[in-house]
Amino acid sequence: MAKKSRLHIPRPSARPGDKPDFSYLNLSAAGAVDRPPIDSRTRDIEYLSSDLVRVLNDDHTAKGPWDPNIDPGELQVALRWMLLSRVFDKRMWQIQRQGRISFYIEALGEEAVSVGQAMALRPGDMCFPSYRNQGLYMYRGVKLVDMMCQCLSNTGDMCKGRQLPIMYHSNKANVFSISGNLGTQYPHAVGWAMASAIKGEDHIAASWVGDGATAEADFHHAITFAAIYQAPVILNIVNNQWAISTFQGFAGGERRPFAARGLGLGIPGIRVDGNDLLAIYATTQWAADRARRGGGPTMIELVTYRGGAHSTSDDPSKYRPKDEWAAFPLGDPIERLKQHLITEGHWSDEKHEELEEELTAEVLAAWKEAQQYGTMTEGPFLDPATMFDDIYAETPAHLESQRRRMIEVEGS
Amino acid sequence: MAKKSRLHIPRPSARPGDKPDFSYLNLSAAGAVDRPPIDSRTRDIEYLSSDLVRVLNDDHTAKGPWDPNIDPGELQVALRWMLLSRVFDKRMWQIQRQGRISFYIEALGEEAVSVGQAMALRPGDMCFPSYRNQGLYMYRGVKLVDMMCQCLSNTGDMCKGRQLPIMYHSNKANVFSISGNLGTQYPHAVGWAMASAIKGEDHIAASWVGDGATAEADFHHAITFAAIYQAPVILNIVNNQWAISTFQGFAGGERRPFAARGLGLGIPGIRVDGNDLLAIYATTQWAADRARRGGGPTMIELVTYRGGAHSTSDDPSKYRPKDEWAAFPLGDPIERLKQHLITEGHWSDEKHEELEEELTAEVLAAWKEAQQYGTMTEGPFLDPATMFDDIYAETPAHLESQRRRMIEVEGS
Amino acid sequence: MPQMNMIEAIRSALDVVMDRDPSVVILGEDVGYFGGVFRCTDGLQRKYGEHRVIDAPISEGGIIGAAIGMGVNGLRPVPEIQFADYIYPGFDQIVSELARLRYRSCGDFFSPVTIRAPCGGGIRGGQTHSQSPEAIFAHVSGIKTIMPSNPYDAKGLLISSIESDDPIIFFEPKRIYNGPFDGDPEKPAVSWASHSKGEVPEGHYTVPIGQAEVVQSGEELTIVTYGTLVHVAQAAANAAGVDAEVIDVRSISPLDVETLTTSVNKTGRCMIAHEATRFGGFGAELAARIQKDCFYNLEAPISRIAGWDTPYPHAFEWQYFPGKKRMIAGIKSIMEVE
Amino acid sequence: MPQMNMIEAIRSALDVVMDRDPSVVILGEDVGYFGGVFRCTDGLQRKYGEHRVIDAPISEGGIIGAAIGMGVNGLRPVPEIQFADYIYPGFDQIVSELARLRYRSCGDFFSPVTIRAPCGGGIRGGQTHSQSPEAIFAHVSGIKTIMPSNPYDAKGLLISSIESDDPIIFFEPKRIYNGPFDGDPEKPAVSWASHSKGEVPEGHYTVPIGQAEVVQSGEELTIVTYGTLVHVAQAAANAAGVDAEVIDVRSISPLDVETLTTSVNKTGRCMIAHEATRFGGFGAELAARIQKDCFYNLEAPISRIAGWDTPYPHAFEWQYFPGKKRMIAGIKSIMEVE
Ligand SMILES: Cc1ncc(C[n+]2csc(CCOP(=O)(O)OP(=O)(O)O)c2C)c(N)n1
Ligand SMILES: Cc1ncc(C[n+]2csc(CCOP(=O)(O)OP(=O)(O)O)c2C)c(N)n1
Ligand SMILES: [Mg+2]
Ligand SMILES: [Mg+2]
Repeated sequence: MAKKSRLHIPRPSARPGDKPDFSYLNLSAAGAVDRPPIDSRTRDIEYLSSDLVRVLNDDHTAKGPWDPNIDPGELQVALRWMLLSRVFDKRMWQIQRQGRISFYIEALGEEAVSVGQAMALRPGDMCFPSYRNQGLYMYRGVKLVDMMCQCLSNTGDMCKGRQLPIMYHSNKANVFSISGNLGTQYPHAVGWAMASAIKGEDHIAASWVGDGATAEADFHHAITFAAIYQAPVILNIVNNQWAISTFQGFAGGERRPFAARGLGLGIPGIRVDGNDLLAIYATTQWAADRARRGGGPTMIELVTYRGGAHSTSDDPSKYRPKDEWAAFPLGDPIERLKQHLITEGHWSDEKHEELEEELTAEVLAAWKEAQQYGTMTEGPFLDPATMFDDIYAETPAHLESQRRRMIEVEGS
Repeated sequence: MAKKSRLHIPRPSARPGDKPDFSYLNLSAAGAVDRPPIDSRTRDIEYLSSDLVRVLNDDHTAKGPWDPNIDPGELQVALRWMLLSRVFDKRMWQIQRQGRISFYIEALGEEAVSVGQAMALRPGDMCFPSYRNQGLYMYRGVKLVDMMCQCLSNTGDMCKGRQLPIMYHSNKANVFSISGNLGTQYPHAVGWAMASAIKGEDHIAASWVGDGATAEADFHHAITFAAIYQAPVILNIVNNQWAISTFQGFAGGERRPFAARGLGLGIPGIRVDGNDLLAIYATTQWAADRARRGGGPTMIELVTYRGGAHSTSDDPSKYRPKDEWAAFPLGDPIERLKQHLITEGHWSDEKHEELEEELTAEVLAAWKEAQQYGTMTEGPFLDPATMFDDIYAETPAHLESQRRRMIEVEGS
Repeated sequence: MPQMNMIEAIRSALDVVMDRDPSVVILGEDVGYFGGVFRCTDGLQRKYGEHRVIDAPISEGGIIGAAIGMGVNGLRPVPEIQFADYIYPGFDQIVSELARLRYRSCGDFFSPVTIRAPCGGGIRGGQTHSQSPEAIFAHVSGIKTIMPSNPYDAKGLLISSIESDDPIIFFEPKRIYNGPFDGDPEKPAVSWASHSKGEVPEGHYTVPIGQAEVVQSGEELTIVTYGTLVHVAQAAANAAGVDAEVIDVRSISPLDVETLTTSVNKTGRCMIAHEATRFGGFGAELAARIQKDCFYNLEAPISRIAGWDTPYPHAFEWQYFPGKKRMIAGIKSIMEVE
Repeated sequence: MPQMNMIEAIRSALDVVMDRDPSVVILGEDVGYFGGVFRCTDGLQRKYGEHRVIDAPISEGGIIGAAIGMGVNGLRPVPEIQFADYIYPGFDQIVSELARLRYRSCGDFFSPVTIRAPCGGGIRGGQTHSQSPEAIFAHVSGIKTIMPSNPYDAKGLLISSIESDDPIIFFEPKRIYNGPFDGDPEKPAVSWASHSKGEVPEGHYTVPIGQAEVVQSGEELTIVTYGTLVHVAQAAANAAGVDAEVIDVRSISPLDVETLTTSVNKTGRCMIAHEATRFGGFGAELAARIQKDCFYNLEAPISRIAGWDTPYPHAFEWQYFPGKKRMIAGIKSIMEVE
């Protein structure tokens, strides 16, 4: 074969041993990006997909037209949820490392996404999350102990042992069931939103996929349907720079931001600082308003960084610099909100420490409670015979007979 | 259910009985659109995806920077191929109506697409066509009689009776095998182009899909891979306004031209008058040059009109005005090239009539010849036992035994 | 009772259900203004509006994915896939989502989607307009797969499917849309008026999912089949002069094992027939199950008559199609076994 | 001869073929710099460069679609699908394109793609990291489907597959990547060093496609199986004290019918075992075929031991998995038949 070639292979800016380099990220200053009216034409607001909407400034003040002017009390609540998500993750990660649950995925560094967006939605709006949106479930009222029981596959498991840890669901909280297959939830959200419009209701849908998952077919299906029917839906892309070992350039992020993916169909895109709770809240609210008033879909790219490993099965030191997160120019979402509140005089390091202790205790208490419903090694145990339930609305004869046979042979 | 609703339902501008209305088409004047250098950055040439590149003016002269200055002799050749495609289609349509072939698809009104683009490519470049690109096969040397034999499923059929009429293929001519499944050829073209780049070769690939087929997953797969690896490929969208009964708005064409679909991935798009052979040639050449020099993929939307029914199984009078084609502002590609040549003094009505007669005779002769290889009712007939060939490189035992059984029972 | 062909019966089912239940919506390619390439939805958009009979982009994955979301939001979507051969781009949504949603969320979420798709050959459709992929769906737990063989069942089963809270793949054998077919393409077409199941009530009724039907009883041989071949099998048994019991499976999954095994235990012989390729086809499941449950009564090996293990070739569809000749040969050879 | 586990054997196969043939390229999610989530391609990008071991976007349909185009342009692509459960988004490209290209163009075009995908459960992967979808692919004419059960076969069959001009789906039972497994999850893991087929030549060799292997000969019962269950079946037969002939199918399609029927005609009893759900599973094809060809020698109905007709539940994978207990019970009940 000839040597000559023009196949372009995307490369991350740094590999293990290299100095982290985020110069590829196009950053705007806090407050620098205009906030257009929600009835703007897509073509007039393309800048929103290439600039970066930021509110929290380096000096920790809130700046510019996107400042949502949230009440400090509410911001403390937001901080609480973010911290809870992190404390929860930390504990569950340890628990997995101790072999007490089989698998875990943390949202380290991305907590502002779920919390900020959940805050901007109404309870009747429906969320179609990815596996890194635990904050959504928490914010919307799913109890920690219930989430832990799910991870334990114990008698309190909402999934009755059928799903990998973290594959939560809650109809009551209007957060959908998480799938193992990437991106499949995106068209569901659009269909749900279409149904809402068909029924003449006021609810909107929101969905989340990772940068990597945008390459899946369902991403295309979703944006196509959303654009055609002008479905009231917010399509979020959580660009945390990595998809397991693969840099976001391999999802096509090299040439144009992910926020621009819907432009060709007339869907406006907003690129937002994914570690800036205020900016996230503000852009989500903008998109939600737009959807609710018949303006159709909006795509939001949340620029953030996957602070931890992909999952407990992953070792990122094999493919990226160990200190990459520390060098990420958008920092840590919790730290940033904390400093903002401190700067504004509504918070302090002491309060923060107290809160962390409180949440740690809350998580610990939940963990103690969860174990009462059983662990992987100690009872009470879920009845394996339930594995034949819920395949259909009513269990057909062949499954009943397999259930009997299972009980017979496995002696359950 | 409540009455209130915001589900947007696209509507064509006219239905049967209505006056045709193409005011939705954004037209540019011939010569009005700049021709940028091939190494332009995608963001600097976005206008190419919204304006309409046109060369042939209403006064039949060639205008502006995209005029490819093709030698009149070559243009006469192009005219010949377009006319041949139309004459061929007309005959085959009649033949189907007489029940002598089972099915047919014509390219009426879209002849400039295949011929203009084929002219701008090199023989070593590979084409991945849709089912409405018969002109590609013709231009690249596939004999009419071979195409007719394919439609007849006779002993001369390149497909040995396996495929519906019009599902041609030609490895020799570098035109791929046509699939029944819409859009599947798009990622093939990208993979082929990637292989060309991997091997360090100079060949590029081109593929064609309809406006309707852009909604398929493979469209997304193809543009994603093309953008990431900067594959040397031309991705054409033949926007003939209709997908069977469905207006292109249902493929998302209402808000932004199809040419813009790749912009979000950094793929430049060109919107071109699909009935203007000169503009088609020029834009294709531009894209081919760009690809060959390592500039990566280009998307071309060819704005045209499906002059006839979708296929012989379709009756368009049920869903669109009968006279819609006549009102199409970009006219008839053959008529326009003819008038251009006449205006420039290189052609005449008489010559045109002569040519048409000549081609009609050529097609008729081919039809006569084709029938010698058998018709649907008269021999020679293809041997049905061949249906067990080519499923694998070598026919495995179970298929050989089924072949024997088939011969036994069917008594072939 | 009115006469209907299968297209009319399907349209009538859709009409009846849409009329009763405002949550039923249709979406698919060309289904709205145009009424579908096979006219199954003709007139429904005019009657129920553009928000309930929705023209969709050419995107089977999107159609099914969006339908799932609609179902989760309280609608009962009935997507049409233009040809069964084009269901594959939606395969992941069917297998990984539609079939699994209730299970993985323990009933907290479910989506009552009924996917309609014309299947089967015999209309010179070539390999991409002729496939019968029921075996592939039969293997997927969490969905039910149906294939009616006549207008009466088509309407009754379609109503049952749409009203069911389970996701259903509803295959319509398009060769018999306009009339039953005895397997001989040379003979003039017959209309559904000639068939007792061409009589179809106007209003609401159901045919239960999960029940096979003995369409002809007999003592010497059981023929287990479904779709177009139900009619071919009856003609072949007649022509072969064999007193065959012909069973229309109707519900591929869940399967009515008892009706099948009762019959085979009685006759002692069993032939299975379907249009799809044999290898790994649904006939394999039927044979595997019947040999197990009827072993002591079987007087001959169970045989399968099916499409060859090739694609469905355009010009040789009648050589591919397991028609009367092949059926008769199969019947004879199974009856010859002592 | 060197010891290799299955991962090393697969990597060695890829290495050997890439070294001999510059047209072989690998593409897939995380396969390049990182070497694959199961490490099967570890080191290959360093050795053969970024143009031959290509990290791909998360787009199974795109990976397979692009691979087909590469194959048409003279390369031999070996795409990896990260888990067999994620092959469905590429299903249309496999069924409608890869499997059909040679046929529809009468050999004028073809694409020699080998799709590798880890399959099967037993690693606590839950329902979306545990599936065995071989039955679905077995039904598709035009592709071949392989599943090895040990390092030696894995390497030899993978080399055969990549060198073949036919498209191949190559399923790798990930439960036995690191060692054989007798079905008892409580017992300590065993390494391939303990198994004779853990000895794998460094260089080039092939194991032919389309040939089953008798891995243990016996007189009383034939157990037909493949993948992980080959080892479980041997352990179960041993534990049951039955002189069983255990056959590793290896090649799901094309199927080596003769090896199976010769054995069953000898033993008179047959048990089929696979991990996938039973209904419509590949065991159905095996049973249907064997009952036909061995009818007069069968002393008991053919039985199938398989995954239940449920998704693969995370916490109950060992209740789902057709392990030793169920196998032994199956063996006993088939041996009890007089
Ligand atoms: C259809 C499918 N293909 C592959 C996988 C395996 N997989 C799980 S997560 C993942 C990476 C996803 O990356 P991204 O979308 O960026 O989300 P993130 O993990 O960064 O939040 C991959 C490849 C899968 N789950 N589903
Ligand atoms: C996967 C798939 N879905 C549906 C069809 C049925 N079908 C054939 S052509 C067609 C319309 C295509 O329209 P467009 O892409 O605009 O091409 P045009 O016919 O206008 O050239 C449809 C829906 C198909 N062939 N393949
Ligand atoms: Mg990511
Ligand atoms: Mg079109």
